[in-house]
Amino acid sequence: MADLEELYREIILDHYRNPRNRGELQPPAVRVEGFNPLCGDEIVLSLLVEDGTVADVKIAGSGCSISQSSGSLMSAAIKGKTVEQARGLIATFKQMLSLGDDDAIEEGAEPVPVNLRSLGELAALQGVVKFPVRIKCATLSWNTLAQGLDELPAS
Amino acid sequence: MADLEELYREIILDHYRNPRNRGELQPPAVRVEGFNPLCGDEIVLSLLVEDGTVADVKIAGSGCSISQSSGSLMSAAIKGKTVEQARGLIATFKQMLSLGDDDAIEEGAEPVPVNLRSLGELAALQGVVKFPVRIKCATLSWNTLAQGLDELPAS
Amino acid sequence: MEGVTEFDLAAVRRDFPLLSKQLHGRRIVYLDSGASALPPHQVVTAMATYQETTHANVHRGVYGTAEEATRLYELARKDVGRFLGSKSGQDEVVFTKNCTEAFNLLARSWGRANLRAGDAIVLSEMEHHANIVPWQQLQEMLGFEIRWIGITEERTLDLSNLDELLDGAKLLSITATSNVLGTVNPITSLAERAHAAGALIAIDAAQAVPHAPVDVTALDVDFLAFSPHKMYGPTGIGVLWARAELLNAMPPFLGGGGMIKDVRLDGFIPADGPQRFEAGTPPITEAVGLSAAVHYLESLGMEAVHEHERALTSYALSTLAAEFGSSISLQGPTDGPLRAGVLSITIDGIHAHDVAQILDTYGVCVRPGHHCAKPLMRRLGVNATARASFGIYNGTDDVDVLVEALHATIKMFG
Amino acid sequence: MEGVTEFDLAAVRRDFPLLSKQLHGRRIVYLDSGASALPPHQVVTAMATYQETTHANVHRGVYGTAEEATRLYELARKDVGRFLGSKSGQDEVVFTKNCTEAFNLLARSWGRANLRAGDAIVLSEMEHHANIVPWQQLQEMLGFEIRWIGITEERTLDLSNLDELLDGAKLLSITATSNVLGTVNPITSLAERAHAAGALIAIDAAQAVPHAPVDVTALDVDFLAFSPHKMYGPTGIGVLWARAELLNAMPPFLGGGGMIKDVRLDGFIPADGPQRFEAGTPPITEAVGLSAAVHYLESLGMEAVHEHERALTSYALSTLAAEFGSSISLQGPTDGPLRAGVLSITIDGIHAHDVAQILDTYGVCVRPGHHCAKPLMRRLGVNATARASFGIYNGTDDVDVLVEALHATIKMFG
Ligand SMILES: Cc1ncc(COP(=O)(O)O)c(C=O)c1O
Ligand SMILES: Cc1ncc(COP(=O)(O)O)c(C=O)c1O
Repeated sequence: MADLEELYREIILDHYRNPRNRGELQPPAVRVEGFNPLCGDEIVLSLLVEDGTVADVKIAGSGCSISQSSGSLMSAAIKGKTVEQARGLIATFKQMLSLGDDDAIEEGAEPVPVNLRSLGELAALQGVVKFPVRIKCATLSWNTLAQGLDELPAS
Repeated sequence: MADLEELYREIILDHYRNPRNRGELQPPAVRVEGFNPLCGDEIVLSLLVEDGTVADVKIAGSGCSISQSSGSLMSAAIKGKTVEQARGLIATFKQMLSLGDDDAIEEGAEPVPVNLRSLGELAALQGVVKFPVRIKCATLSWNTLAQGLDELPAS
Repeated sequence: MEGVTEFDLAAVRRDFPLLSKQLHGRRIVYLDSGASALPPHQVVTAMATYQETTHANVHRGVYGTAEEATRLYELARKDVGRFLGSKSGQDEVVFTKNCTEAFNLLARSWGRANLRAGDAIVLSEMEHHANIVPWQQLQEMLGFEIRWIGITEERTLDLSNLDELLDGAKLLSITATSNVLGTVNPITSLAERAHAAGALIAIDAAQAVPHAPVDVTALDVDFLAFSPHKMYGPTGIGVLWARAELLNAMPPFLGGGGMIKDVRLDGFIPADGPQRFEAGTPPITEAVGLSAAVHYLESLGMEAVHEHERALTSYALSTLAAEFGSSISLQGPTDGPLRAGVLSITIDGIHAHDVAQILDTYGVCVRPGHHCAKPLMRRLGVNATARASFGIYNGTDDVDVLVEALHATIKMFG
Repeated sequence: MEGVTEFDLAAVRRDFPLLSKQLHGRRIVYLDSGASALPPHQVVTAMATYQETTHANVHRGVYGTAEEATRLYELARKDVGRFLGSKSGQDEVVFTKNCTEAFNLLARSWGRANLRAGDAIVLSEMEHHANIVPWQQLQEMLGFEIRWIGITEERTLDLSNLDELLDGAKLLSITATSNVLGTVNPITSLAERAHAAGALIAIDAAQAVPHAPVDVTALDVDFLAFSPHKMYGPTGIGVLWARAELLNAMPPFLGGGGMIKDVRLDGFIPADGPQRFEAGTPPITEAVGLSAAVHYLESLGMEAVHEHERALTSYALSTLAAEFGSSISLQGPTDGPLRAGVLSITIDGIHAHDVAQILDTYGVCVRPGHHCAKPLMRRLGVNATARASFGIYNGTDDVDVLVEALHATIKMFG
């Protein structure tokens, strides 16, 4: 099935088998837990922001190949980025996954063009769009990141 | 409709329009209230038993022609009867109305022969059998009577 | 129901298979939509098709039919939200088992969390038991005060002391349309006055939603409950709509699978959103049927439905008055835009139960009894009425048969 | 389903319209009956026919269709009672919205009335959230103790300290069959020991009733709950069976119409019997569907159903072991008469979610996740399993496709 191969691209399986930035950071890093009650997937995100820049990030937790590879890909993508850039990435990533959303289709909204190139390797997760139930897996780490950024101590 | 004429026999309409033994008795008569939550019908039964015999009985309350005529017919039937005879009448009356019961039909039970003659005027209520929802109307006063007999002070 | 532009009664009737059946050899005249409406074939077919081609449990499966079942179930939330004018049905629509459970949920979740001894809520004397008993049960536990809006001789709400009643109250919970009187209450102004007094407002829209446009945003209400089976949908499902901010702050009601984030031996963490209130397998087939009912009513247009039933109600009120004068009474306000299609008939000397029984032989389906509004019945001083209530499939010919059957009833008992 | 004497799989399959559909171009292999079973056309048709020829609200109408609807609804109670071996279904069967509501009812009615701080109840670590969360919610209000029966390495109940756990307890509430492990618990002996200790026993028969004969009289249990949608019936309805003496003594749960004798402004008087627990319009169409499901299973014979699924389970357990050895694990007891057709699969290095996703492309429907049994999952040390569960329409050919698809899964992630 072509859709399945789109979902489980080699790069995703690679990040699932060999997750990047695995582990947890000590304080003053911010630690946030994300949780998908439907399937039990967990992401533990440790985020160290210095001078408005993601100085370090680690990912722990357990779950399916989509949630875990998404976390791994995310960690690689945001490391060294500014908080603003990270927020931009969250928005772009979510946009990529919401193109197939009922809301958009129903209301006849024009699909917002997403600059896939700006997503780099993250674009590999685009195949999830065809599997609505798995979108929550793909966005888990990103929602957790958004929460983590909100919880950063005011600098 | 033949069934409807069976239900609303002249004698029933007569007892509805001109209820017998209408009213309430003072203590030492026993007073019992019966209530059909489905339709709001009420029967208030006052029962005076002396030497094991129903010395006097009065019926108050309000409701449909079936519940009220059944009460009226009952009062006429039990007045002067012994408690034992009254209990027997309850059983016979209920038997008459339960012939069409699902239970009996389902389990292929033989219909118990009811001596309709022993019921006298009460047999007029037999037409109710064809109207399952109305059976509760017809039995309201009888269930109230049964309760009243149970509540009699031990003599 | 193809190509209906104006309200086309004959076309509507063709959608309701039960209307082509006979009752005691006569055309069935269904005047009991207030108790439960008939489902059109569109609803029946949607449910059967779902069961035969898609059924699976929702929310967890990843296989094709489970994804589709989940999509249809969540789509029903959006359909209902749109139908009610909610901005985000997916966050505001909770599926319960009926309208009654919706009020129990409201009382035991919002009520338990927000009411204390010394607090007060306001109900009206024309409420259905569904909007009375849950509050009385809660009152037993918490000891707050229940205040009652009375009823005028015109059978409308007595609002003369409303300011007093609302003073310090936390909630006004009130029916939009009385299921006994046909009184349509002035919800917009009640909402305004409740809010001005610092109270929230919940409306029982069981008798409103099927008969006229209802828009929670325009009405500016906080909670709304209704019963799909009264709006041509299936039994086994109910709806509580609540403003998202309020819903998000409410503690869980029933416990079990689906409403949790986590369960440990020593406790649980509840889920967010409408799911928090949907413990266990939800009414999936029923949600599909409800979607179909919403689409059906949308295709007719609720304005057109309302106009049709308004005209029919006017015809019925004037015809009954002309035919019977004072020999029958109708418990309800006189004709006008705030008069819904509910006719509560009482006839001196003939009990409602007997009226309904005789009407049945004419194929006429009306409901005798207290209509789950005993406090109202006491207020009216009657112990039962024979209630005829209209739906989209009723026409003046139905009223004419009703009149014929009522004449026969009076003759029989006269 | 005409003329089936022995268990005729091909004939059974023809009764299930969904099985003739394709999933991703392949024959659908439905292995998710533990979550929700498919309904046979007999159930779908019974519901549609009821909706199209009879529908009316129950319990109050006197017209023809309302009488018939009431009769059918009450008949469903008797059908369920008979199916469960109850002596008087009409007095002992309460219709809820699902199995979960049945446990909420039990907790908040019987539990509230009978449990105090200092009391204890006993659950097991293999319970579904439906039999955990309602007790935890009640515990928060009342503060009694919840004691837990543990689980052995063989994935059966650890009964070594049962006497201690039951000592002074008021209720043992326990699953008859685990929805994750397939463990069939020894209910007769548990009932005996609970009663000997002075406790009542409630059983969660959601995974038992669809698969083997269950007789409340023979088992001598006090309460039983199950879900019609798991036994080939509709969604939107659940069942609580309770011994009549117990049910009669229980206070009401949800409040509203139908469950009262009288309502006044200052309080209400509850109705008697099962109706006391059925507030509002009940799931009428769904009760009709449930009756049809009961008749369907009775026509197959529950002994035959059980034998069929037992043989299939044995085949599956031995085939999976032979094909995969230790490269996949099954969370559950070894084969035997107390092993039900639930296969909870875990594969090292491949998450259950991914397993299920790949199986789907082979037309195989299994469910990944914690199966609403998080305490059990923690005890097992896994965060999810891919669960294949059998129904009457499954055969060895389904197991063979499952094997093929599992091989492909392992290859893909290997
Ligand atoms: C053992 C067990 N108990 C209870 C339930 C809950 O059933 P329902 O979701 O129909 O309320 C289930 C089904 O998920 C189950 O498997
Ligand atoms: C005004 C009103 N509120 C609430 C209800 C209760 O609805 P349900 O029986 O579907 O719970 C009804 C219907 O009987 C009603 O007419």
